[in-house]
Amino acid sequence: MGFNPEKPMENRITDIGPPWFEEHFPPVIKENYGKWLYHEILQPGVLKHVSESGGECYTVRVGCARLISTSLIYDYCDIADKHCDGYLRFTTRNNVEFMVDSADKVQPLLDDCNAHDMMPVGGTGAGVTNIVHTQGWVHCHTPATDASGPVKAVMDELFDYFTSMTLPAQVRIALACCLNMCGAVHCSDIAILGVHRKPPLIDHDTITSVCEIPLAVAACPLGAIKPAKGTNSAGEEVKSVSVKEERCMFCGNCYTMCPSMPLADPEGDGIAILVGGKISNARSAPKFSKLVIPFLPNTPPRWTETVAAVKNILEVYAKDAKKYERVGEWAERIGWEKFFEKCNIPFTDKSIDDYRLAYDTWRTTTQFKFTSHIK
Amino acid sequence: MGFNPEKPMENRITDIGPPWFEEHFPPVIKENYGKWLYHEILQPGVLKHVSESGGECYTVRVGCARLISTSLIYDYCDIADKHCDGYLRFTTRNNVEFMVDSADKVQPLLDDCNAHDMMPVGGTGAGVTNIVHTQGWVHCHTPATDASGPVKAVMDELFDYFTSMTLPAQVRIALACCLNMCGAVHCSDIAILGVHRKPPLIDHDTITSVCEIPLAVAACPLGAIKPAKGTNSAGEEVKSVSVKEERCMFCGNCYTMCPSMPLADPEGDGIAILVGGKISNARSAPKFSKLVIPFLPNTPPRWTETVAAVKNILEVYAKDAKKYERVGEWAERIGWEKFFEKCNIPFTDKSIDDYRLAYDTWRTTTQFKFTSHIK
Amino acid sequence: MPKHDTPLLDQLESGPWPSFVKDIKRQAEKNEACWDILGQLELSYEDKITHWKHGGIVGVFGYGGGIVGRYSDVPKKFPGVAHFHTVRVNQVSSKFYRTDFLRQICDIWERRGSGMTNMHGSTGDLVLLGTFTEQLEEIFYELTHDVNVDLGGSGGNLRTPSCCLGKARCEWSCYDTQAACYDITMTYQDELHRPAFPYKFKIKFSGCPNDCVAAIARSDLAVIGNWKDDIRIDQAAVKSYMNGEFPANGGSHSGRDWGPFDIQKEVIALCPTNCMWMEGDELKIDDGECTRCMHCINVMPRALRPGVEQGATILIGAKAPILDGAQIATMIVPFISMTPGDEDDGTGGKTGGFEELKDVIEKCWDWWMEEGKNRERIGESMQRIGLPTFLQIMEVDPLPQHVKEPRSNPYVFWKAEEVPGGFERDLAEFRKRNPM
Amino acid sequence: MPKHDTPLLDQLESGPWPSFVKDIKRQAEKNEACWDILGQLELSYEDKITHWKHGGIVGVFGYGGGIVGRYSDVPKKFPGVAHFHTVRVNQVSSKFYRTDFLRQICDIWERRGSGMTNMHGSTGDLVLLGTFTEQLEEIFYELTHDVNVDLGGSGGNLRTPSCCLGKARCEWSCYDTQAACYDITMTYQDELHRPAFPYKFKIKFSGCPNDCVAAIARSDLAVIGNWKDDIRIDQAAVKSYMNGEFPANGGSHSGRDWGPFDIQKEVIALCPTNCMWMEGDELKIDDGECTRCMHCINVMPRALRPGVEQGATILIGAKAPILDGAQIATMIVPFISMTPGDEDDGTGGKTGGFEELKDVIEKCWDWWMEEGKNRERIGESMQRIGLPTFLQIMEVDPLPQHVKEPRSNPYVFWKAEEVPGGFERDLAEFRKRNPM
Ligand code: SRM
Ligand code: SRM
Ligand code: SRM
Ligand code: SRM
Ligand code: SF4
Ligand code: SF4
Ligand code: SF4
Ligand code: SF4
Ligand code: SF4
Ligand code: SF4
Ligand code: SF4
Ligand code: SF4
Repeated sequence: MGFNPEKPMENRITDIGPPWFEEHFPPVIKENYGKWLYHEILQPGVLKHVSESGGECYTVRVGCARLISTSLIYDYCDIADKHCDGYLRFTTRNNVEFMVDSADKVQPLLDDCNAHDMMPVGGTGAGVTNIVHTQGWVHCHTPATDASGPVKAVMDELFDYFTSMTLPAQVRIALACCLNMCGAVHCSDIAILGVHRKPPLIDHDTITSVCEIPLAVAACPLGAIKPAKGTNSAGEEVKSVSVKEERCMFCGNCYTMCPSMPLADPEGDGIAILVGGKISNARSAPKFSKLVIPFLPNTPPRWTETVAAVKNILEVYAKDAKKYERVGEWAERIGWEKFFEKCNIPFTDKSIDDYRLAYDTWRTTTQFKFTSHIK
Repeated sequence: MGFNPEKPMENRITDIGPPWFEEHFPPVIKENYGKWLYHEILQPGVLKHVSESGGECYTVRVGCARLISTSLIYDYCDIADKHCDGYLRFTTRNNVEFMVDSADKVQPLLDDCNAHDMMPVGGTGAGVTNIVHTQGWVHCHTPATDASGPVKAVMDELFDYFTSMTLPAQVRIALACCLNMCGAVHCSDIAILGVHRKPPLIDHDTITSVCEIPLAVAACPLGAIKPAKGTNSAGEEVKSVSVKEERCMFCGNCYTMCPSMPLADPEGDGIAILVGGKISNARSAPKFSKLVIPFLPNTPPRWTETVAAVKNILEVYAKDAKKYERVGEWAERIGWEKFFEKCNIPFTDKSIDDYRLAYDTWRTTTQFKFTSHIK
Repeated sequence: MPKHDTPLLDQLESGPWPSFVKDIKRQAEKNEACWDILGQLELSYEDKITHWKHGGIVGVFGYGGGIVGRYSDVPKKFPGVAHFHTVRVNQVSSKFYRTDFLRQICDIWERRGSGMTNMHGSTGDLVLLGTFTEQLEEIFYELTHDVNVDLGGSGGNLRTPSCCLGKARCEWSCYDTQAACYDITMTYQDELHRPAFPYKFKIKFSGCPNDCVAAIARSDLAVIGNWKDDIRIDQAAVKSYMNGEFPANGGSHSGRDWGPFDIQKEVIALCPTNCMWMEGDELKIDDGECTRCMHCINVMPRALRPGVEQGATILIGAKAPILDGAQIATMIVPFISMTPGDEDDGTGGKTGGFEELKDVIEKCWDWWMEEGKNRERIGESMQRIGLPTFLQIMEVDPLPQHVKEPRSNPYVFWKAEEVPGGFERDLAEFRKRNPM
Repeated sequence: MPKHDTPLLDQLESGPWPSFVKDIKRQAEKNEACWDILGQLELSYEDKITHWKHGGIVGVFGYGGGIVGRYSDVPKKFPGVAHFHTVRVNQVSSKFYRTDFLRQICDIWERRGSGMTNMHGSTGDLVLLGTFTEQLEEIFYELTHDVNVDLGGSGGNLRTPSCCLGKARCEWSCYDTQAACYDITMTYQDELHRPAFPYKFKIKFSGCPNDCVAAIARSDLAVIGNWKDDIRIDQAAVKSYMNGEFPANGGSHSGRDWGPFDIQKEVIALCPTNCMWMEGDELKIDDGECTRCMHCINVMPRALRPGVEQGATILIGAKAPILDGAQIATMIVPFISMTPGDEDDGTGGKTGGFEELKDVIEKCWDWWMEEGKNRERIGESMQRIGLPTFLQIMEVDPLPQHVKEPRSNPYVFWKAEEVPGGFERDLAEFRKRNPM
């Protein structure tokens, strides 16, 4: 007795929101809600939380590709049914967590996770956890790179850091496939960002019909777009726009507003690497990620250059930073000139801000370190 | 055989610049030039410099009002002739320095300085030295306050800090009588700044003749000035300008460009206090001064409110800061909320930046201290 | 068996990290469309460009959000993804799920969609990836009737709020993050489903300044747990840390030998405000100087705990860079109490609480809906009008805590009423005193 | 005897600090005009407003600067200051003076001016305050013929350069500040006297990063001494500091009991880069990490000295707030050598040195004179075009040292030639692959 297209409004239900969360709490969580005293990470991927009532919650965290099938979700559910009274959760970084209420239930749970080829246990503490990422070529219209592919490639390479806790601090990696930054890479220890490098094409054949010219013009933060006549492929003159190309910074906002102004291009598009962001307020205030590698090419399926760049930065950091020091805290302590030197990343003027608020990033002191950069 | 108005170009001398400095070096300076090994401040206002050749230079520094008469300069010269082989110098902060080449010459020199009622010895080390300042009502056309008067009033009150070295670090005070900041107060430990608070008057009687309207319009950084018709006192309509008053930030640039747009006003003008700037690169990078008291009235002849405000900040700092800590370094260590609390200065929205680059000064973290400000 | 050759994608089947390619292939056995997902993605891997068309306005009747339309630009090659719309399902707070609930959703999705999902979307929704227009109403009907779950947000409206674990499984949470997230979501269902805003508006709830849901970076309004009083110290436990009985930082660094725990080096010296010291073997904290950064608590969870006078700090304006550059949220309300309500909302949940928070949210919206420009995030509106004006609108007293430092430029905008005599001046008078 | 009552000003005669009022009154006995200075100033103290008219273009023939014109707006009341022009005399480097030189200037000034001066102006000139238009040529003639000194700068030209004490009486100077100041002043006499710039341009010379002439805050081009190699350490002297034989910081804190010298607390802990430590009783510095902030050297002048590979760092763009807000100078050239010349310049001085510096200055001016807008300081021009472009103009490689931190926004301006295939794209081709 489902949906009836004839009577779409018939006993229609709206505005019910999500279910009440308590119905989805495992018993151990419900019982000890608000009573937790402390936690301990027993081994990578395994957390123990102890409550004042003496209650214990053991959590097994498994990595997840985020782009997953219902079949895999059923597998998760099977494990949860078998070990966790039929409850599980997902983390804010898209890992899966299975919770049990006593120590002896942990090993059997781990065994089943390990028996499954898509349930790596880890992602806790001073390691690399899951990569927050986005849609890429799997679903979006504005990407400058894919999301799931690069993430898979990078995580394969960094896998040992997912299953261990050997770093100076947690390292949060994020990927966003365009400047819209759905992955919110703007505050990540290491950020992988899809970037366009060619100004929008203007499709005079369609622009008049599919775009509101004034909106397209208004879309450009730099006023690079002006209303202009254009000639379509039929040779007719049409109301269109022109783009002052040297003014374009490839933000893509015009395409978001006007489908006839695509930026994407196989050679133009690729990846930029930003580092040193953080979100927590621990020790230092939250920080933005900073652009250190302006461009790496898109090289599917394994994005070798990107993987190498991320790994290099991570490992130099791992060797050089102090305990508890996040990537950005490390870079600021040693000075950015030393960051570039130690990571052996060539410094280019692309890393020098020339947008709004730029002056605040210029160095206005004689304090600097002599590095290999200074000839 | 001087200047001949009939033949102004007759053996005219130009472009000779200043004299060669060596001719003005006292012998001890010339002999030990570049050979200095170290220095020591023997007592407030008395410096000893020792050179590798064993040569010694003893410097006695005396405070100076900067706005001084030739008569006083003659007095300086008399002392220099008597004690210093006829040489003296002025410091970058407008103090006078007498130099002798041996210890025994110091006391007689000091005696003569002390015997003179305009030659206070001091201004060295961790104290308050001379106040860099400007013209004010003595010579300038744009001031919002006087310079020499407030400086005299403040220095009278802080005199003990000029003749002693009891502060955590050197404290540099500067005064500028308008936002042009000829006193370069923008990087001072404590800055006294003359500020206007009323938009320019428009003198329709004179503007057409004495101003270039387009220049006046262009002068405004906020585009508050527009060309407009105005009616002069004779009732005639003239080419003039109009000012969008709510857009005005009282920078005075319009008056600089157009004499018919005066801002000065007895009630509107007064003094703002900024603190925490520094110039040296010692320890921390140079810093801008920050506006902590947006307005104090002009109260000639002794500017009581201003004097009290400066003294209060100085003494709270003196009590609370650590050795070597400049005012700005102290404020940043304790946090600005604590600065306002400890100095008992009411915080107003005037201290919140709303000009360019403002966002960079907003607090983007949960890290703050609870102070009396939070109800 | 495969409909298309995918030599490039096949290379992503190997390696230790879970392979979405393997996973999609497996699902393809149930959902034909998955072959076309792979086929079109392979084409993108060859072409190095997306093959999805721009936008596509689809949705369910009466809602302005919850569905993101998507069409292939090569539908003939890949008819299974000719339409590939996303359904955003409002996740359960903190993403706890009963398996039967998940199974129900999966059943629907295997019948009516591609069988592929995102668990979860970056905003927090349970994202069902890829279906046809004609399925949308059916899916919505089944979700609301059979699973009792609603759609999430998209477009110029309130986006699906989300929260950290909070008190459910964390010892540090200063308020009930799930309850707050739920209450706000339910209270503002209309704002969530029916776009009336200049642009998207996101709210995220973290229980403490560690901010595990990234609220400060990713939400227009961030509600972050905080406390007012003193950090609770268990001196006995401090000693246990010092003599190595308890692992530092909950064992998060156990993978490497960092040497024995050194409270001086690892805690006291790293305190950003230097407000900690040892007095004999007692750890002392000058709480008045503490900025509650969490570091010491993070390192010694068994010895230190947030104070008991708990609530939240509200920060506003975070966003990604489009257009004026990214913003981290600005601290606007230093502290509010966060009391859950206990009105039964009919659907089994409780609402009616968090008055102070709702008050802030509504002040903010009332103004922004009036004054915000089209596609202007509230953070951008704040920058446009300036923080002092925004504080007035929010009826918050200006505090030194609102800024990192006071302004360094002298450009104060005085108002006529603040200046004796106002702005009106008489030229004749002026010239009498100061002739030209 | 006084020409005017000055009850307000009279209150400034008391107090320990030298009183300019007392001083002016004394001078009035020689220069009548001084009574009118006091009279008009008293009126300003009553009215709380200046009584000087706007501007007034006066000068000496052939020069565009050096004189600042000034007229009273109440000349009838105070005829002695009806004209009150300033004469800016180019000070001697570091402001060392032979008394006979000063006396000569004073003689001229008592005869031809008010007898009042500023020793010195904020830019560094020896400022003669207040004379009449008809006196200007006379004064200029006598200054150049009898005293052999020239005028300083004003207006849109090179302003009178100035410098710190440097090697003349400071142990830390990394180059000859006086020689540099003199050479630049002489080399650019034309730029100094004949305005050809968009706006003023100031150059200041400090011998080390302590920056005693405030170059980094107050000059368009700041030349600040610096070194490349290791700080020189005299370990014996270090010990003497540690056991209290030598006063810390050259005795600058001797007025208060700060307790015995603690090298750990006062030096090592305050090193901004934490690159110092004690090895036994030896002080060690990891010079590669040192940013040459001067602190340790300042505190232990007898033990530590700048390295021997000395030169200067060039920073550009400092200015006061008008119009876009104040700027501290930006580091542009990390290190240049500073070699004085020894060409006799005819007037008894030496020029012809500092090649590298002149090269930088001229690159800067060539561009700014072309591209700088009217009344745009070079710092503002830099902000307008952006640092990367400015570095290209200056032919300086972009360095991480140029920034505090790399950009956080992703808005990179790529040039067509940097992108394979350039910006030209063919729509037909594009649509073949990605149909609309
Ligand atoms: C499960 C999760 C919350 C959730 O609702 O899902 C979570 C759970 C915990 N976090 Fe978190 N954090 C989670 C995302 C985050 C995020 C958000 C993000 O990464 O996008 C942050 C901010 C990241 C950043 O700063 O860039 C975050 C910053 C922290 C911190 C601060 C660490 C620091 O020094 O900056 C702590 C404290 C600590 O680890 O010492 C912390 C601590 C913890 C504790 C120990 C809290 C507790 O007592 O249980 C939890 C286990 C830690 C662990 O996994 O090692 N959590 N934590 C999230 C797990 C994500 C994952 O799958 O890996
Ligand atoms: C004479 C003078 C240079 C000149 O060419 O005239 C000078 C001379 C010395 N300065 Fe300076 N400084 C002079 C203006 C400055 C300025 C410029 C200014 O104030 O406008 C600064 C930058 C101020 C700022 O940072 O805001 C300045 C920042 C320093 C510092 C850095 C102190 C710090 O910790 O920030 C030192 C080092 C120290 O004092 O330990 C220093 C050190 C010195 C030494 C010790 C250098 C030496 O070895 O001889 C000299 C004596 C110090 C003293 O007077 O206590 N001098 N010094 C200037 C005296 C001005 C006056 O009459 O008081
Ligand atoms: C699905 C999702 C990415 C994902 O893979 O998870 C997503 C997908 C899109 N985002 Fe997003 N955003 C998603 C979370 C975010 C986040 C992260 C967050 O919410 O925490 C951000 C950064 C934080 C923020 O809001 O600023 C984000 C910032 C944007 C922006 C830039 C907005 C800005 O003001 O800077 C755009 C551009 C726009 O709105 O036109 C955008 C636009 C889009 C559009 C609608 C594309 C467009 O131009 O219209 C994407 C649809 C892709 C598709 O076809 O599925 N998306 N978007 C996320 C929503 C899933 C969910 O509901 O849970
Ligand atoms: C005389 C002097 C102040 C003093 O009492 O010492 C002075 C006096 C004037 N300055 Fe200045 N400036 C003087 C040093 C400065 C300094 C400090 C410095 O050079 O180190 C600054 C700040 C640094 C800088 O250059 O930015 C300074 C920044 C200004 C400005 C703002 C320029 C800007 O770009 O922000 C103006 C406004 C203008 O140029 O129109 C200005 C304008 C003026 C004018 C010409 C007034 C005007 O609007 O035209 C003043 C003439 C007053 C008079 O009647 O005597 N004066 N001026 C200083 C020059 C004496 C000398 O040659 O030694
Ligand atoms: S980051 Fe850009 S491309 Fe990626 S999902 Fe978001 S909007 Fe689409
Ligand atoms: S990409 Fe951005 S900058 Fe370039 S034209 Fe489009 S809107 Fe303007
Ligand atoms: S600060 Fe302003 S008022 Fe004072 S001298 Fe300079 S320009 Fe004149
Ligand atoms: S004072 Fe400044 S802001 Fe006001 S009108 Fe004049 S130029 Fe514009
Ligand atoms: S934000 Fe705080 S309360 Fe929430 S999960 Fe993280 S640590 Fe726990
Ligand atoms: S919470 Fe942070 S600031 Fe407060 S005492 Fe602990 S470490 Fe220090
Ligand atoms: S700047 Fe350096 S060299 Fe020059 S006087 Fe000051 S301390 Fe000495
Ligand atoms: S000069 Fe400064 S940075 Fe270098 S060692 Fe000394 S204190 Fe440290």
